[in-house]
Amino acid sequence: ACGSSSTSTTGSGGAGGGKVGIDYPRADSDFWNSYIKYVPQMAAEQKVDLMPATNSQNDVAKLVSNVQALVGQGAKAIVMAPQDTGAIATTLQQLENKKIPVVSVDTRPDKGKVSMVVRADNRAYGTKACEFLGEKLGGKGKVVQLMGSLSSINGRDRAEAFRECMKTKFPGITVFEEPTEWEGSKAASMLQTRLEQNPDIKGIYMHAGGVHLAPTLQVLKQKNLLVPPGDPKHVFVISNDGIPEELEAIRKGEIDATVSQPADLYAKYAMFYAKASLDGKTFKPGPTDHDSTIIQLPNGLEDQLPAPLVTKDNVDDKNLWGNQVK
Amino acid sequence: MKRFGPTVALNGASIAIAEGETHALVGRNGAGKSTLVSILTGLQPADEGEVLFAGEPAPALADRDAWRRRVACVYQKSTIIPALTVAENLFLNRQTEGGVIRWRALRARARELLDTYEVDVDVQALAGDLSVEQRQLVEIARALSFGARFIILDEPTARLDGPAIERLFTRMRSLREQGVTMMYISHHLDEVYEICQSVTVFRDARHIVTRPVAGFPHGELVDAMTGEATAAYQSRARTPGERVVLAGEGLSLAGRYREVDLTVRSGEVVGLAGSASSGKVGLAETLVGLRRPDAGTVTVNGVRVRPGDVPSALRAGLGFVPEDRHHEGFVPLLSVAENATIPIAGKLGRFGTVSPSRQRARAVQLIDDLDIKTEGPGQPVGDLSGGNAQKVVFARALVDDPSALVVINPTAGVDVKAKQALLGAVEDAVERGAGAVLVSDDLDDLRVCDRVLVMFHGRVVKDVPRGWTDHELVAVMEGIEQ
Amino acid sequence: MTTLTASPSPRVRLARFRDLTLVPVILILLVVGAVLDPTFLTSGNLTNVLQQQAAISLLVLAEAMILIAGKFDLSLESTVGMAPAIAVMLVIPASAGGFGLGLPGGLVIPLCLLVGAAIGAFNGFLIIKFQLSAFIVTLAMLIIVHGLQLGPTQGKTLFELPDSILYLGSAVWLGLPASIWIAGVLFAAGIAGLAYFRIGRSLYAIGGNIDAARAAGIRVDRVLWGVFILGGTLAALAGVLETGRLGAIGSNQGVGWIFMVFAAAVIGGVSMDGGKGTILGALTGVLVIGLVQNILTLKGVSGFWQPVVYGAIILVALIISRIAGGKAQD
Amino acid sequence: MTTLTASPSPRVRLARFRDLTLVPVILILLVVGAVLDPTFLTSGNLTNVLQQQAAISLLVLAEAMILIAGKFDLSLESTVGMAPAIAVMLVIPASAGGFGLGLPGGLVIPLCLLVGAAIGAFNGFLIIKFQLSAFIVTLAMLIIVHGLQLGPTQGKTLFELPDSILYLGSAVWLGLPASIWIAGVLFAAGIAGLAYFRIGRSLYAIGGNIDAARAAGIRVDRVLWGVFILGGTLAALAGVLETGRLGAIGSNQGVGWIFMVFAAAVIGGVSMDGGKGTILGALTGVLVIGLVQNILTLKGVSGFWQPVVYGAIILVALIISRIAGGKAQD
Ligand SMILES: Nc1ncnc2c1ncn2[C@@H]1O[C@H](COP(=O)(O)OP(=O)(O)OP(=O)(O)O)[C@@H](O)[C@H]1O
Ligand SMILES: Nc1ncnc2c1ncn2[C@@H]1O[C@H](COP(=O)(O)OP(=O)(O)OP(=O)(O)O)[C@@H](O)[C@H]1O
Ligand SMILES: [Mg+2]
Ligand SMILES: [Mg+2]
Repeated sequence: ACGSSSTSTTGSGGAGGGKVGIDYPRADSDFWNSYIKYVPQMAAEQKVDLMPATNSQNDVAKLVSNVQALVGQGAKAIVMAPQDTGAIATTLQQLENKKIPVVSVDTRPDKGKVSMVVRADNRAYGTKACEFLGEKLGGKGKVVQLMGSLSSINGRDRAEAFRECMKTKFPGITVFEEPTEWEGSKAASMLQTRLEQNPDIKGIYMHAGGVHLAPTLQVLKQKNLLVPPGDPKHVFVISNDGIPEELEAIRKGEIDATVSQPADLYAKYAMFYAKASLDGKTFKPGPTDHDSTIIQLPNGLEDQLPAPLVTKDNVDDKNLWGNQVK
Repeated sequence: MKRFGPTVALNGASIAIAEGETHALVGRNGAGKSTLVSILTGLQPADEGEVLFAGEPAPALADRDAWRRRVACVYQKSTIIPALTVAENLFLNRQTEGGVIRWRALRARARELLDTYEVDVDVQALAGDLSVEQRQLVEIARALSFGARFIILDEPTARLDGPAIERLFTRMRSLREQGVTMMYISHHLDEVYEICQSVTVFRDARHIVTRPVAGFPHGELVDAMTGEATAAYQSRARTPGERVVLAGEGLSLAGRYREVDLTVRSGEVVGLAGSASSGKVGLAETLVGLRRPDAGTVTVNGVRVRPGDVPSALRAGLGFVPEDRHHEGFVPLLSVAENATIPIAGKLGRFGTVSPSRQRARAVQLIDDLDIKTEGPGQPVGDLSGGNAQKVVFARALVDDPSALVVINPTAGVDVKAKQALLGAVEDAVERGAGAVLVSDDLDDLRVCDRVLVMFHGRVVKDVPRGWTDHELVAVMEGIEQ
Repeated sequence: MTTLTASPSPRVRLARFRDLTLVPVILILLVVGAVLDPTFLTSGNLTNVLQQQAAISLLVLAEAMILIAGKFDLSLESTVGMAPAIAVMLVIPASAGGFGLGLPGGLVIPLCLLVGAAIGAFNGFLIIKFQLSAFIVTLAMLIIVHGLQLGPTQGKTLFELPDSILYLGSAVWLGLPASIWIAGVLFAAGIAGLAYFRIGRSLYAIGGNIDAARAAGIRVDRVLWGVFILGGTLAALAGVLETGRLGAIGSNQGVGWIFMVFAAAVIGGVSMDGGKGTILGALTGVLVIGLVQNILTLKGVSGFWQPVVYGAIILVALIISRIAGGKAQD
Repeated sequence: MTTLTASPSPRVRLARFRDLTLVPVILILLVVGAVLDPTFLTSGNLTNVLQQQAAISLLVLAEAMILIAGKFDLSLESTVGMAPAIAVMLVIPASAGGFGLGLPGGLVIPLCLLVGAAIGAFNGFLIIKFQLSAFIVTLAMLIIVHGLQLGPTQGKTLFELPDSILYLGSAVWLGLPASIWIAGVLFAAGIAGLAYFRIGRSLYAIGGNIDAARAAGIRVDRVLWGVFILGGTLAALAGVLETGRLGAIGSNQGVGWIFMVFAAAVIGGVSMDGGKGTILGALTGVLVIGLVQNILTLKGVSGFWQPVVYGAIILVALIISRIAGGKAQD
């Protein structure tokens, strides 16, 4: 259960009241688009007075000006997803001075007060993927890691965790890292080149199913490597995000697993904590009523939502967000 | 009638050219001659009035092919495309009747065409690598090659030297014998007398007179152009001083000129003459710092200037007029005042500022001195007529009261009266104590010189004192007589 | 008469090879690549390089023609994603993210090319009829066209594509990917068209001196408009090839390509000022860029330092082509 | 001789206001903004707009000068992130992600400006001494300079910054953010410098006709080099302001700005062909872009459709400035 006590903050517009401003980080990835679709739905369910959303298009400078505009228009709480976790510090400071609570979704700002961070642990994604591939490959062979943008914290967390886990737990596995900048075109070219150089690659970890899934399948198909798991030519593929297409690919046996990043829960608990902070509720570290744990950060709290590993066994689970859209 | 914004370029002007004649069109700079040419060749529509060819109305403006069958033209502004070869420029947009271009055949045709006009240019060379004269010859050859029965030549000789002009005239005579009609525009009135049968004079955008050339006295023609009684230019006599204001010693530049020495005293005008490729322009450009010599030194006012460095030459007291005003002469978008005062920008205000009022005042004075026709000192030079733009370049050369003046082809494309003004400006400066070097293909210009250095194949072959005849000088320039 | 003091022939002969100044760079890259990695010189790897460059090479072809004609088109990169996306949405059912018009799936490629041509026509309209700056018009169009993909797709990747649009980018003809054949044929057509046909030569005339071109009877506006339309169409075709290669249309397909396109064209000798350069030269530029990327991938250079190596190689190629070409660049 | 039917003054007087063709656009935007959202015309919001545009406006200032001189610099955008990042790494301890050189924190701004100047000097060196194409040199430098930030920082955000680099971007002087004052003063200096100073006027001469400028005794190479160095320095200063505003240096600070910089300069009347335009005009371009962004944000236009609206407004501004300016653009 959430430890809730009522120590109301001053100047936040009083209990139960106040508009919530929200900024979306980008509109060019499937995961975020699902999130964008869930937000108004969840806001309506929880009766949050949501302002028209802004979109910072993966540009922290835009995020800063968007937040200024939202505050100017009377937002009493802000939900954001700063993809650049450092450069938001000044803005958080200003918001704190104005006593405007901030919920940060998906990323954990390095500095500056946040009332709650809603995210799944991106390092855990990398570790889960590593463990999955390591076991399937029996601790030896070659794998490719299709990385996202190196300038994004989530991309870096996944990459580092994957790399470290491989080094410590499966030292027999060689890892090739491809900096794809979240671009399908680069991913296809790099994977194709790497398979040419090392035809014995047996595993692939994709950082983002939305951009990496189709190109990877296309390259594997071209190389005649798109075969069922039993076949010795099979290449094990684990994805990240859990969009419907990934689940479909798992059903068809084209890929083997994905780490489902819960877009619905992100939206739900973003709204929940925004409203809670307006209502003056506060929370304490510890397990929650929704299978997650709140941990203490130097600059706030973080609710670490569960990110399930999806394989052929649980792909039809109704609770997966990827099975709920359409 | 043709207007450009507030400027009326043609005002009820008309011209009728009889079949088979060579008809001259003369007038001062900006009289509207080139504007008429662009209307007659279908590049621009007239605001009012119409064009008739042999009594029939002209084709629609969009039908360029029909226009080109009726009239061919050497425009005043270059229509050469520098990045293409000579051969392709000659047959631009008619490389083939249709289908694939056969380059070898095209080159052969180009070679043949140039041979008939005795133009010694490699047809495979890029047109941009040609000298100004060669480019002009290519344009002429192209215009004549269309087989049109009517040909317009807008100042074709402004960039040609004596022998090339002679060859052009031979060609024009034989075309006329074949019944080709021509309209000929030039500021050299003696050429008009030599080649044309009748002449039309434009002034201030209006038609003034059309008369047969025979029995039209030279003086009256000039008066008709200028609208007032104009005396022929009289060069003035003077005694050169002792002070050497400009000297070149042992100058050599590979492929252009070799071992040239030259001294210019204060109060002296030294001419530089020579046929094409004699190296005279190259030498003059070295004196002003536009080129860096392989060997030798240049001294201005006793100061040895850094080779190939224009600013240091200007600082030492030099002023110059470059060969091609469009290339090195002026910045078209900037005003008359600004163009004229660039070299003295540092003296027009304190702490690196340029005071607009002082700049304007200086420019107004120069506009008066040189009689520049402009809307005012604020007008962009790009909007001026050719002769007036040339005067602005002169103004820039004179703005800092130079003690040494180098002018290269100063009167190319400039009308009679402007020519007098420009030569007068050179002489005025010399009378104020400057020394001048005057490079020209036009023998008339060289008459103001106290002595003429003749160059041949990159060497100074003779120092001819005042009092020469055309014949004598040409003989030296052609290398016939030493 | 003018006499030329030096014999002109060596100069002219050199000029003919000016298109090929990058050939030594390509040779160096081949040698370096072979030394660094044994896979590099295998036919499989080189085929991959060509296939990876096929789509972008069509943009380079288009941009080279537009640059030679003295204009500019930045919006090509957005067309690569937007034209196939819109075409696909016109044919797939609403449930798969389409408009639900129910047009037959076979129409998707013609529709896509049509969309590309329409974008080119609109660019040409603004630039030629309104006499607006080509750079800034096509910059605005770059943004708008990309928005016209984001808006209808709501930023989503289109996964359910008709087979017809996937075919060209993934088929193999006579042992080589179809996209290589297509790019090869189009480049051959471009090289021949710009070297041996009046319409192609008129691009040089227009880019070299537009007034002179007009005086010579070239229908300047019509030719320029045609080039913009052709450019848009080629970009749409590049989009088809890329879609087939990737198997889906992401919302940033083509985004960021235009810089590479310019880099390829310019190091290949096409002038930003118009009137200069050849399609063959542009092709060598594409190859240099493709080989550099391939070598960097094979060597697994750290993603953080890749841009530095990459940019430095472009600079070196530029310097080599400057020295070999002998002329100052604009 | 020219006969003047009309008095010449209207022409000249119009020319003087050609810099201000965007003023009607700005007025329309102010009215539209006020109608659409009550917050818009508040002094707080307008101050925000100015503060948000302060850093990018310095790039526009730099680019306008470079364009007027007839050159091009794309690499400015990478300098915005790289110069402060490197400067900061030189002073902070290794534990905070620095190089661990232990230089005093007060040096960070001078170091940053120095890095910017060095990048400009290197650009100038390649472009002027090697006579390479400015577009492509600075394109390569855009990539390299960004890589020189990614490499040392390993793509990480630097957030432990010395106070000195944060001050300018976050301080408030006399009720207005310091960055607005700084940008204002620099623009005033730029306007005066290009209108009333010899060195500024020489930029127009160089951009208008470089050979004529040389022949008139202007030290063209030196001036151009100076402009590139100044441009790099201004970009570094923009980086300082941006760093102060954001409180950290992200690995993509400045990335993607250059398109907006060109858009602002060109709709403000600066010609891509050199020799034309004013700093005041460029400033109006910045304001238009800032206001458009602000209105789109206030109205919460969907992120998917924003680019379309935005690009369309740039096009309209372009058309207005074309009609008001009266001349064909290049
Ligand atoms: N495109 C144009 N825009 C504005 N004014 C122009 C334009 N073309 C010509 N003019 C003006 O029209 C007038 C006539 O110019 P035109 O070129 O016909 O003179 P011209 O008789 O050929 O002179 P020149 O002997 O110098 O060649 C001049 O005042 C000139 O400034
Ligand atoms: N840019 C150039 N590059 C190479 N050679 C050149 C160049 N310009 C001129 N030349 C050659 O240099 C020689 C001397 O040229 P220069 O221009 O000095 O002669 P000139 O006496 O001025 O001739 P003209 O009277 O025809 O102008 C000629 O052979 C000419 O072809
Ligand atoms: Mg004329
Ligand atoms: Mg010459």
